[in-house]
Amino acid sequence: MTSPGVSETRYLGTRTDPAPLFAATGVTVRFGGLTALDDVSLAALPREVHGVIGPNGAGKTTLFNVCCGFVRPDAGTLSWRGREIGDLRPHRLAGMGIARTLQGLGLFRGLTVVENVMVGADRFHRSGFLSGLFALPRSTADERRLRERAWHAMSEAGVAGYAAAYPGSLPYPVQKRVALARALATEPDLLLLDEPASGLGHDEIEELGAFVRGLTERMAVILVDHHMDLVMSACDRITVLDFGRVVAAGSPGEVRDDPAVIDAYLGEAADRGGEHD
Amino acid sequence: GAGGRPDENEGGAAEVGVTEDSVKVGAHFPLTGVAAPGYSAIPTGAKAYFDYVNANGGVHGRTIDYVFRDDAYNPTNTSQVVNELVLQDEIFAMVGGLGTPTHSAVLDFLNSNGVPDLFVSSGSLLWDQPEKNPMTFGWQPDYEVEGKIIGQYVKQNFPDAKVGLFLQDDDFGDDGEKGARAYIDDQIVAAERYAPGNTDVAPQIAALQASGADLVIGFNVPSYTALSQLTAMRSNYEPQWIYSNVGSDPALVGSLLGRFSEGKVTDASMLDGAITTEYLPGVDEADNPWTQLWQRIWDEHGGEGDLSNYRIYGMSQAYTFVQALQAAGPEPTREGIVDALEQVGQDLQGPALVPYRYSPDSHAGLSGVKVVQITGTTTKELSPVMVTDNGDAEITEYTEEHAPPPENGIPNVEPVG
Amino acid sequence: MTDEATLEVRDLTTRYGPVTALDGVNVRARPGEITAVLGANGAGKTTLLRSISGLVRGTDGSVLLGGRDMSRAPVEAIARAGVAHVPEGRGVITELTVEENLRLGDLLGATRPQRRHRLDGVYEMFPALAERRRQEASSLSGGERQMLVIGRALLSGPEVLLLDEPSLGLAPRIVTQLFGLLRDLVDRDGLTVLLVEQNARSALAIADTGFVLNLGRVVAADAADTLAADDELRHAYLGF
Amino acid sequence: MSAPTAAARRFLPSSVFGRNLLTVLVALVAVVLVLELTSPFRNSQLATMSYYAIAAVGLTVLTGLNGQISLGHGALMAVGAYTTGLLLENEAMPFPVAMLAAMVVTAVAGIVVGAAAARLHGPYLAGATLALAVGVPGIAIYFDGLLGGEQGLRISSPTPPDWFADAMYFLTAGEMTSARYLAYIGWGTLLLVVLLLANLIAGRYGRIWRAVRDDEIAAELAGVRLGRMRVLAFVVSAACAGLAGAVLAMVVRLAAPSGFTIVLSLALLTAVVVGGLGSLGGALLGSALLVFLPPAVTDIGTDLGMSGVQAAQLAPFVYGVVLVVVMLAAPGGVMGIVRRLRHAGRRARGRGGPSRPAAGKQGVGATDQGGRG
Amino acid sequence: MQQFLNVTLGGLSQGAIYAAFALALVLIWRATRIINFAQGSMAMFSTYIALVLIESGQSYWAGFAAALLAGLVLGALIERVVIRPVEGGPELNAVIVTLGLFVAIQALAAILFGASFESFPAPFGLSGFSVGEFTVAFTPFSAFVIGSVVVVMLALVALFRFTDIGLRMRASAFNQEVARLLGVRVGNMLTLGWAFAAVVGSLAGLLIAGGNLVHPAYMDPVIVYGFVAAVLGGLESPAGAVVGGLLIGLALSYVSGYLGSELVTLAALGILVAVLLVRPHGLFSRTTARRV
Ligand SMILES: Nc1ncnc2c1ncn2[C@@H]1O[C@H](COP(=O)(O)OP(=O)(O)OP(=O)(O)O)[C@@H](O)[C@H]1O
Ligand SMILES: Nc1ncnc2c1ncn2[C@@H]1O[C@H](COP(=O)(O)OP(=O)(O)OP(=O)(O)O)[C@@H](O)[C@H]1O
Ligand SMILES: [Mg+2]
Ligand SMILES: [Mg+2]
Repeated sequence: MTSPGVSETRYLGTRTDPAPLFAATGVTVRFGGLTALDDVSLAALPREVHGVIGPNGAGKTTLFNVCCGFVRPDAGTLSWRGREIGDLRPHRLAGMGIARTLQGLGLFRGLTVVENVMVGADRFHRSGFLSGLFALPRSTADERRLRERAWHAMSEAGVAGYAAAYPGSLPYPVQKRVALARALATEPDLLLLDEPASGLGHDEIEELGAFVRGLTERMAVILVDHHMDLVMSACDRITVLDFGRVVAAGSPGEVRDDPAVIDAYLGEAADRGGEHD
Repeated sequence: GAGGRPDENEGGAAEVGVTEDSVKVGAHFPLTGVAAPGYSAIPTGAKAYFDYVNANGGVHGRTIDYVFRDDAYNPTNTSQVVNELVLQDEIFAMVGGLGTPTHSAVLDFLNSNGVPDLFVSSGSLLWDQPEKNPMTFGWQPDYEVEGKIIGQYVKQNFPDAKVGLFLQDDDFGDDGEKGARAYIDDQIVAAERYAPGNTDVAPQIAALQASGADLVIGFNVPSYTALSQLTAMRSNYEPQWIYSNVGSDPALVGSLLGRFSEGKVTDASMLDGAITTEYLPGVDEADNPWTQLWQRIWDEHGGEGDLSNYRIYGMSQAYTFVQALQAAGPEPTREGIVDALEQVGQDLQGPALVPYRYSPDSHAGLSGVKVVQITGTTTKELSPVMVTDNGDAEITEYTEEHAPPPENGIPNVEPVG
Repeated sequence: MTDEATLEVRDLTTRYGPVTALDGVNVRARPGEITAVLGANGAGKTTLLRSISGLVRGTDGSVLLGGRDMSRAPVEAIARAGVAHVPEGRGVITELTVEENLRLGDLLGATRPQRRHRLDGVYEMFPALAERRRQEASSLSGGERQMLVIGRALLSGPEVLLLDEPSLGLAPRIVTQLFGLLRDLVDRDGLTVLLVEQNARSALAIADTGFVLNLGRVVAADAADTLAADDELRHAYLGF
Repeated sequence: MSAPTAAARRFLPSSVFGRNLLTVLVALVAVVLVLELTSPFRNSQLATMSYYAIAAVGLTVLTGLNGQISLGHGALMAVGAYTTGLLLENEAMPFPVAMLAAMVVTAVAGIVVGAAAARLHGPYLAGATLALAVGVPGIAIYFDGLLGGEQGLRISSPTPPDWFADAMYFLTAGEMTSARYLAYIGWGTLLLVVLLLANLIAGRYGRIWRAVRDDEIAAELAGVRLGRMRVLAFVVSAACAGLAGAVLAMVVRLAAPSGFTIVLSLALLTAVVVGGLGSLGGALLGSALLVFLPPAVTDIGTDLGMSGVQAAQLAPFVYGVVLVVVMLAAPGGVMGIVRRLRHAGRRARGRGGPSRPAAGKQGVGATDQGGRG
Repeated sequence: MQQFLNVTLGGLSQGAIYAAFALALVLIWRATRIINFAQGSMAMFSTYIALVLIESGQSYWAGFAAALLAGLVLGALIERVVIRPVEGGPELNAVIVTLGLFVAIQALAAILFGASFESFPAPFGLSGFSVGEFTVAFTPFSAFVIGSVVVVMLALVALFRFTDIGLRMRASAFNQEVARLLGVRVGNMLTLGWAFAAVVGSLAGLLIAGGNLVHPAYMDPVIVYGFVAAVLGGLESPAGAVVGGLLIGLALSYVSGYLGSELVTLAALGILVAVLLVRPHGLFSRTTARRV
């Protein structure tokens, strides 16, 4: 362990932690000579928003990629609901109950908004290829169900009014919400959000924060973002990465005042007062 | 007819494609694509001859309307093009459609629609099936007949030669090989095949050279004659070459290879000394009355370019068709022209050195060839004209004089019956 | 006044099909000043910058650079005239290496040693890039890419710098550092900067002047501190 | 943010199958009319068009909806054609059985090809499928004993059974020629294929295919098994190609290697793109162009007094030029124009439909995830 | 032994020709991200221009130079007139345009120059070198072919790796908008890319034609195997193109010589599939890029 103090805060913390929903333990990832993640551990508790912050290139997205099976860790394990996940493949995530948004948009340009979200709901399909081919009632009913699910997710994210539009023609914040709606349509138990606030204006970020908080009634969230206002207000706990290592972990308050974090990430207090505004 | 339908062919309507003053015939050729070089010249020859006949009064007062269409040597196109010829252009007969795979695509269609399918431009044995395909007739000597005559010639004149075969990998090569093996099976030390379209024959030539063959018989198309010569030159391989008639056209291949002298390669005629066969007088025989006739007609009615053996081939086919049409009488019918060919086909005299084998039992074309050697730009006779038939038939010498063309260049065949 | 502005936009109107993104915009940016462009999502900020650098054509109005009308000039000519545009996201050529991306920023007319020197300057500014100079840019993290684009824009020593949300995806410390650096450059070299930012507060903190776009129109233009002090404006358009 | 249910209902399908079936039935009536009213030659041209179109609609699903380029569909057609040829030898089997078998065999071939292709993108996929188009006919030459070598397999095409001829005569008083019968077989198959594909496209599979095309990573995160969906698209497309090959074999009466050259594969691709990528109607238009344009041009050339040889060269020349011009003038293909006109019409009527963004580059290079769309 | 040697040497010279063509494809791919299916037709056309000149009495080298120049002009012209509008559009549109050009140029050549075989001279000897008592199938002209290919490959490597213009060309190909913003005259770069590629293509056309027969479709097989070679090599890499070309040339020669020439096309398919299954981006591709 490179930073034992951190592990303590994590595991011997004062609160009585419920069993983690999802946990990464001792994850190490190397790209050639570069160690992007070095023995990183993190646990997402049910109904909590867990923030991951750190300087650019600290390994946050890489950590997400490990959690999603896009990157195979050189060492370390992942567990889901207390069971170790051996061979994680991205397409299995949705079925397990994990959803993720991408650090861009990742919307399907050639699909309407409702279709985009229906792809998210696709794991609930029940009819097979043949009923699709012959358009049997089974598949029609199935389509209707998917559409209804999509409709719910869209309403929740506030994009139902754009159902028939193509994403490319929508304002950027709306597109971001469509991406969110698509993730919600998989009805996840754990939602991984990679920079959901980037490019959003102040009001939208605030709205997003409230929205994310609202999600904790149903799911756990892991959130990566550089907007401190959002992270500090929305997260229950925060893990701070630097150069691929966990340098601090704890409640927002603890992390904010941690000198290591200020030094590596936040810089001089210039921009930290944001959330008090 | 069932369902209250009127019967077909009611009344004595005029024959399809025949009007008071014209007869329409058609053909398919590769005018574009890989096979176009060379072959696209054939219909221009036929057209020139038909124009000549038309300018001289036609046949039984009818001009011959000749339509040829491009199939790019692709059988699916052939099928479409022949549909067009038969159903839209409403031709009376098909004359000289070219190619084995291409023409086989339309064999059934033409026969089931009762369209005379005359003088297919291919030496395959497929065209001689009068039972199954009563309307189809071959024209040129088939490859087996040619192979037999070449085989016998080698047996007699190169009894000790180690023979290699250079074969196109289809019926052309197979039939030729079959004919040759009938005589020199024991002499053959290698049989190398090339896939048409693959222009790299170096491996085949290397294999022939390695087998020690000192005489190579090629059943290949002209471009592969040139390729085989060029490739052999690279490794200094100099066997006695024998090329089948199709691949040897000395005028074409000779001129092709000769030009390399500009890039300081060799002397003019690489093909000098190679042996081949002939059944038509070619452009090199300037004194031959037939060649003179073709030259005259080409000068008057031909388009761009010079007379070539391909054009002579087309003209000769056209000549044969005019004979058949004359034999079919003043009111030609599709049945009639087929009957006429079966009856008088064997006796037709024309540009070919040998007779046709047409009869009610045979739709096979010309019966033989003579063996010649290429010397410079012309050829030297090595054997008399030989004739035979498929299978076990003997090879015999054909002794009749080759008759010169009629004065006016137009045959005069009596109507049959 | 007019002569003083290196960059002037007059009555610029830009449409995307039926959408009017800019509607008769007038803007002026002076050398040695940072001009903040503020406004909510979809206000037309990006469109303004794209119209200036020629990526989209205004349907009406003109863009003057040092008094010269550039509104019909091709993009590359505008770039060669000294306008460096840091586009919103997407500015990295992912298939090229980091160093190749940077070299592209400085192709115009400098000598090799000069170029080497400037390159080293960028590496000093963003050490993360120096470590990855031979890596394909696609392997960079989001923030590293943003650094790369900014570094590349600064490399050739432009006269006018158009920054479209440069803080996007950057860690707070880097943003502070970047803005400090920007201030230095402007003060030292007399650079003209047009800075688009979502975070109006931090943008106004370093800007000299600013203006606010709403639905394609300029609704306010003034000195930065005046704008920051205008409560009504702040609540209506700037969200702080 | 609560959803008014009325608005929700607007997006629920009103029996896709019913709508598609109705369209196809109307088309069927049109087909009967056209076939009965046109000459045997036009019938045969239409029969030709039918097999191009069957293959093209399959290809447009693969390339347009799933984003996989194939320069090798001619090879898959060859598989169908040869299967049909072998099964129809000596009239051993009723032709619908042979067609079905051709479809199944080709679909199986599609699994193999699709599995190999699933990891390839852009030019690498193009190269592999090009090699497929060139390589597969070689099989027929290698096994010449079974497959007839260069000459190919001759196929006796089905003749109209009396009941069909009588029924059609009863309906239309038209004579049932062999060309017309083949055209019926071809168009019947085509309409069936179009109906089924339209079902697929409108449903879950069409959506997933397009999603995979647009963004593989996002699709994967949504639980889509990329490999499986890509292979499935290939199989569906191959099955169409197999049927097309079967129809071709019966219409041409031959399955020979020279009928399945690379030219065929490229022609299919051009038909699909010129018609409008991803659209079934576009594939039909493109196939029509393929069949009707060259002979028309040759005739014009002949009328202008060109020699037969030159007139023949004029056809490919004009065809090539048309391809270029269509792509320059209408990058969305013919259907792109239609869509634009319809869109403009709708806007003129003041309803303002959703606008579709211009299709972007497909699968070139890595996507820049750091950026914004 | 002699057979093996000759089959090998034959494969090498054939492979060098595929490599030359593959180099042109790689160049145009790196410069514009387009697979130019018309490359073969364009090369054929400029070869015919050389032939016309040579037939009218000019020297081989005059024809050679004219063909390269014609290629340059043709490439630039085609890019300006018909490729420009589809650049940056859907990838397939550019493919269809080049296919259209491929067909149209070939037909045009047939109309202008006739659709028959013509022989094309070679500047060097066409009979093989003698080694001891036998002659190997390696001619002075083969040496010229291989030499040219190596020179072109080195030139391309240098262009892309060391020069600014190579960098600008690649930037333009990858991202026109960004390249423009950096002051790159993207239009000129794309034109230049096509012009260069057409010169290399014409060179390939001349090398294939030398001491051989030409007709309007003579480049067709080369297009296929050249493309396969380029894909094998990874499309990005000039060295890859040369290795791919030689590999294909040799493999096909062995297959043709020892197994049967009808298997050649199948062998090409087999090799390509085998390589792509292991390396989906060709032999010389870099490690796969970061996806997320
Ligand atoms: N495939 C790869 N090859 C090489 N290096 C990589 C690869 N993927 C990531 N890296 C490197 O690993 C480090 C971590 O990247 P990551 O994307 O996880 O950072 P991040 O914390 O998300 O940063 P940001 O906040 O800027 O998005 C970076 O320095 C990046 O350059
Ligand atoms: N390519 C386009 N096609 C159609 N409309 C567009 C396009 N780009 C922008 N718009 C529209 O133009 C308006 C202005 O957009 P612009 O991107 O300039 O805003 P912005 O102020 O930069 O917003 P953001 O803060 O989200 O970056 C918006 O309504 C947007 O939807
Ligand atoms: Mg990141
Ligand atoms: Mg913007």
